[in-house]
Amino acid sequence: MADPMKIRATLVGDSTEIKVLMSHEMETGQRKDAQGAVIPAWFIQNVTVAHGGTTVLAAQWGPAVAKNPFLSFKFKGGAKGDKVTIAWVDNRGDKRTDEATIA
Amino acid sequence: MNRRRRQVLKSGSGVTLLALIAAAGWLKPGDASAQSWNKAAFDTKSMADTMKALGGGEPVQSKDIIFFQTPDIAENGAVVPVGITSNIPKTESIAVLIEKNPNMLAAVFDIPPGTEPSISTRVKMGQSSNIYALVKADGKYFVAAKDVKVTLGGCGG
Amino acid sequence: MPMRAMICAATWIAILVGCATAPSDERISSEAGAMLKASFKARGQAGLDRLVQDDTQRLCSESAGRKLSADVADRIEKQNLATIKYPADGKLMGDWKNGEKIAQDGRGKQYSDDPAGPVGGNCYACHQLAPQELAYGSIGPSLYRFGKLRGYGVETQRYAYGKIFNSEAFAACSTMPRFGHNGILSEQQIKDVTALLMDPASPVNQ
Amino acid sequence: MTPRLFAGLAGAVVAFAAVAQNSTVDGIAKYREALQDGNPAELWEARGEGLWKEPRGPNKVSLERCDLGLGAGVVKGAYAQLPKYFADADRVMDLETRLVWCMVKLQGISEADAKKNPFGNGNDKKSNIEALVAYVTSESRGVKMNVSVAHPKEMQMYRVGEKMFYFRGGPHDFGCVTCHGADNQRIRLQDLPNLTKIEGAQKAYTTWPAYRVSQGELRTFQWRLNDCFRQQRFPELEFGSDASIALTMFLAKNANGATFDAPAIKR
Repeated sequence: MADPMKIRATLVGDSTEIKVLMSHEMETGQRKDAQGAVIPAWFIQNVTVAHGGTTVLAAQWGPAVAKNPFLSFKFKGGAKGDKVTIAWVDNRGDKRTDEATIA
Repeated sequence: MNRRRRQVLKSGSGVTLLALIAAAGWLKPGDASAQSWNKAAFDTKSMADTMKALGGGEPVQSKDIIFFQTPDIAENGAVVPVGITSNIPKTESIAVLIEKNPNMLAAVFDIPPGTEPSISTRVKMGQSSNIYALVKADGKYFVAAKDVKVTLGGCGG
Repeated sequence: MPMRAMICAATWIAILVGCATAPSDERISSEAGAMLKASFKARGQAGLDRLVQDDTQRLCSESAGRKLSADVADRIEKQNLATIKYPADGKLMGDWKNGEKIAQDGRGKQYSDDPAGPVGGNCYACHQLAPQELAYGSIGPSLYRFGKLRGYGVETQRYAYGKIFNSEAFAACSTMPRFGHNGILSEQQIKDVTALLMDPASPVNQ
Repeated sequence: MTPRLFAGLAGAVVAFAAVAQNSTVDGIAKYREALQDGNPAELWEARGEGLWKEPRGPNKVSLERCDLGLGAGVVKGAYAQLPKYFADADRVMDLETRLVWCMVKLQGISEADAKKNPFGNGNDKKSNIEALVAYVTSESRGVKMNVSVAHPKEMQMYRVGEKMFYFRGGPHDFGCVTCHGADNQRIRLQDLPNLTKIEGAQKAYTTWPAYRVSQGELRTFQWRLNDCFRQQRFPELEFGSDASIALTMFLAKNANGATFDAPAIKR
C-alpha cells in the first residue's frame, strides 16, 4: 500500500492553488539492477483532481515524470473549508486517493 | 522562422512532434475522469506509424506558451522542474515532451474550463534536450520549445 | 582560527573553576585513533589497513590545517621525492586522448567500485583542464594551457610526471593524491595524463 | 604575433571560459531554487510522524515516551541540541543512535533489527530510521542550534571529532579537510562548504537531512558521513558508531547559533 500524498490546497485570491507530492518510484523500465536484469517499469498513469464532484484536472503520465512526483496548478471556484480529492492509478493497478481541505 | 520551425518539428531522435499530436489528441473534453491511458502515445518512438494516424495539422509555434520555473541547466536529469503556462484562449490540454528521451511524451494535462492553463511538475531527462510544450486550444495545436542542459554532478562516484 | 580559540577559552574556564582538567592533545589523538579503528568495518576492496597512516599522512593530519614548520615540510618532501619512479623507457608522454578519459573518470578504489574495474584520475573534480569541459572543480589550480604557458621542454614533462606520481614531493600536505606512489594510476596512465598537460596537440594547450 | 599580444589573447580565452562557467553556476543556482517549491522530504516527515505515534515492537508501545534530551516525548526543538550526553545510556548520542536506543528500551525491538536498515533504497527497502529522522528534525525547523559541550564526555567527543576531521588516510590521502578545509571550493560544479569555519559549518549542518534528487531518497547526517568516507576511499563507517557521533558533535557544535532549516532538498 502506497504512502499517503502530501496535499496543500490554499485559497489565493479567487483561485485555489493545489500543490501535491506523491510517494511513487516512477520506475522507467530502462534501468538495470546489479545483476543486469531490467527493472520493470512502474509508474503512475492517471491523476485526477476533483472539487465538489467536478474534475478540475486530469493527467496522463508516462515514466518520464520524476520519482516522488510533484504537481502544482490553480483552479477557480474553491472556498475555504471545501474538500479537494486527488486520486492516482499506476500501471500495476495500485491506487491511492487522498483528500485535503482548502485553507 | 521557417528553418527554425523545421528544426522544432524534426527532432533528433527520429520522432517528430507530428507524431505527438496524435498522442495528445486523445483527451477529449468531458473525458477527464476516465481512467484511460493512451499507450500508443506514450510508446511513440518511430514517426512512420504515427504519421498515418495524424488527424490534425502541424502545430503552430506560439509565443503565448510560456515556460516558468524551468531551468536552463539542470544539475541532475533525474528531477527537472517544468512549468508551462498557455495564454492561448480555450486551452484544452498541455503536454510535456522531451525530445531526446527514449519515449518523447512525458505527461499530458487536461485543462477543464475554470482551471488555469498553467501547470508545474518535474520530469526526468536522459540528456540535454529540448523540452516541448504542446498545447491544444480550440481544436488546434500550438508548440513552444525550451533547451535544457543536463550537467554532470558530484565526483563521478 | 576562531573556533579553536573558543574551545580553548571554554577549557580555561573549566580549569579556573576547578571542575576538570582537560585531557592532553596527545591523549585525544590516541582516543581518536582507537575510536576510528572501532568504528569502521572492512567492505569490498577497502580494508581496515586503509586507516593505518604512513609518515606523511600522520604529519599532515597532525598539522590540522595549520602551516607546517619548514623542517617538517622539508622532511615530507624529501621522503616523497625519493619514491618517484620515472619510466624505464625514458618516455614521459603517452596519448593525451587517453589522458582526457582518465581525467574525466572518477571511478576506482571506493568500496563500492569493482576492484577489477577501471580506475581514473578524476582530475576535473579539482582542476580546470580542457576548456570544453565546464564542469571542473576548484580545489586545485587551473591547468588550462599548462604546457603552453610553461613551455614543452623535457624538464617540464618530468615535473608534470613527478607531480602526478607523488604530489607530496613538491608541496608537503598537498590535497592531491599520490597517484603513482599509492598505485592509483599505472605508469602508462600517468604518461597519458602527462601528455594531456604537455602535448602541444592536447585540447588543454589550445 | 608579439608575446604580449599573444598573452592578451590567451587571457581573453580564459576569461571566456570563466564567463561560460559562471553562467553554468548561475543556471544551477536557478535550478536549485526551482526545486525548493515542493520538497518530497515531506513524504518522509509524514511517514515518520506515523511511525513515531504508532504502537510498535514486542511491547506494542509508541515512541511518544522517548526522551530525545528535552524530556520524555518532547520532539519540538530536540534535534537542535543533539548530540548530547545521556545519563541512562552513559553515552553521547546523536539522533539516530538515540532513536535506536528508544526502539530497543521502549518498544522491545532488538538492537540488530532497529539498526538493520539505516539507509533506505526504493520502495522495497524503506528505512524507518530515515522517516523518523525526517519527522524529528522537521520539528526543529526554525530553532537555533544549541549543542552543549559542558559534560566532559561531550567535550571529549567534540575534540576527538575535530581530530578525525583532519585525519588523512587511504590510497588517496583524503580526509574531511581535503574538500572542506578552504573557502570557495568546488568538486566539479558542486560547492563545498568550508567546515573549518563557523559560517561554513552552520550552513552545512543546518541543511541536513535532505532529500537527494539524485537518489530520490531522504538522507540523514549519518548517511552524509557514511558516503563521504566512501568517497574518501575509507572502509565503511558503521551506523551509529562513536566516530560518526564524534564527527557529528564537532560539526553540530560548530553550527551553534544558526537556525536549523531542514529537511532540505539537494541535488
